Amino acid sequence: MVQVVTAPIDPAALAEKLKDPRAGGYASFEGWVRNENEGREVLQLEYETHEPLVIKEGERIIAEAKERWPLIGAEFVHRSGLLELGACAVWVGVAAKHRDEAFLACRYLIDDLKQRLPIWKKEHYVDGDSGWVNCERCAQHGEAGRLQR
Amino acid sequence: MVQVVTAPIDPAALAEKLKDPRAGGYASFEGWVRNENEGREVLQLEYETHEPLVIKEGERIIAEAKERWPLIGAEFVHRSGLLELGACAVWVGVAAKHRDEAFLACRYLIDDLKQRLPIWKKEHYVDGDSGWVNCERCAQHGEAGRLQR
Amino acid sequence: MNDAATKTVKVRYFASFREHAGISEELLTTTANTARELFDATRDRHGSAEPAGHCKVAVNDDMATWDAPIRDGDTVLLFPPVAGG
Amino acid sequence: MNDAATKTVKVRYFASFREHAGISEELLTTTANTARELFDATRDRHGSAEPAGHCKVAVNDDMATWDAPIRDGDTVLLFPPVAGG
Repeated sequence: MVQVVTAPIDPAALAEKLKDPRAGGYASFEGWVRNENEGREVLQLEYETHEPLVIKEGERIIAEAKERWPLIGAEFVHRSGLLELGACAVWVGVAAKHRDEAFLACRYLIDDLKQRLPIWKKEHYVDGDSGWVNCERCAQHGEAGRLQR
Repeated sequence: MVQVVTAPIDPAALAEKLKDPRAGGYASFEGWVRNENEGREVLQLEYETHEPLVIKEGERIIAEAKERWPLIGAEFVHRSGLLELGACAVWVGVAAKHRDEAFLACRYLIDDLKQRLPIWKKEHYVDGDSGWVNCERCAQHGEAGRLQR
Repeated sequence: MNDAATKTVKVRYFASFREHAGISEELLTTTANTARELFDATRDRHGSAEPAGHCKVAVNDDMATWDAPIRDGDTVLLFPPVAGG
Repeated sequence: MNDAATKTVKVRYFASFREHAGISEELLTTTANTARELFDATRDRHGSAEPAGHCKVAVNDDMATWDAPIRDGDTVLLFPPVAGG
């Protein structure tokens, strides 16, 4: 299941929902708001999402992972709105019989959700400036820095 | 830090201790007690540990991971004694600036702690029988099944 | 030609595109046949020099490819480079 | 030969080894020069057909290799195949 939430994420409660007597391994990932990005001091983050497509495309990513590996449960939750330093911006959890598929699917989910879902991140810097964060893959391609600074 | 505990593991409290303003990614793994192993119905698990060497060799594994990847924090906790189905037997948590090293180190820690630490697992089956679980790597080598059945 | 017929579509702008356009959506009369043609036609609006390949598009709330056909009455969502997580 | 001198060592058995031996530790007088020789000498005790390569050994609470030398007064810990996690 995919959720977009404005309230803090509770990973323990989410993990509890994935509990299953057949599950021997649970891999999870949390993205936390860092105090720095590309050399600039970050004060807080703002996430904008287009929720209907985050859900629809997110469920597709989960379905793909379930086709690829034998999973017992796989879910993720993404925050929307203004987040303070240290806050959990995204949680991904995967329960499986064995750890191998739990790790692989967890990694697949976070990688694909970052690249495919309509979610944008605006950094507010300590110096008062702000800017939209470019996508990871675009940054890797080396062209086109920030859209706006 | 490495811990051997007899009380239930609290992953949320442990993750909280790894919180750091520089950390952008947190990968964790939990091993849960499954209701089945190699076709036999499991009722509960019993872990025996030689704690002094679990700690000493465990800290060495963590130091190795920290040499290999730039980590902000890495810890694990293993239960000892009798565990019910669904209980968390082991928790591994890694905080890093980016997710890549968090995932890789988390996987390294769980793989190595399973292969290197003096921890043994006895399964108690629904049929009243019990047996020590052979190591993963030995099982992969195909020889030498259970020591005792 | 049927293809070049004018059509009316609703275009929605997100994140930096919305901030640059100063509006979150508008009705456009266009002869664009594909999502890519519409993206190019709105380049002044969304103010981006990003190649389409770094951006994404959805048509009627389904993720689409840049060569997806645009039909009269469609709602087209223009997404700048995404950065979830 | 000095190497073949008898020595007294404390041997500790864990998990299945302990259950089979019926004791968790004992003092042994042995001529074993290496951990492997001691492991083989206690094979009846720990009751395992496991090759040493599947098992582990520690000497004086440090993980050791099977060719580690055994000295008078050492404490040798014999570990059956481990299965943490």
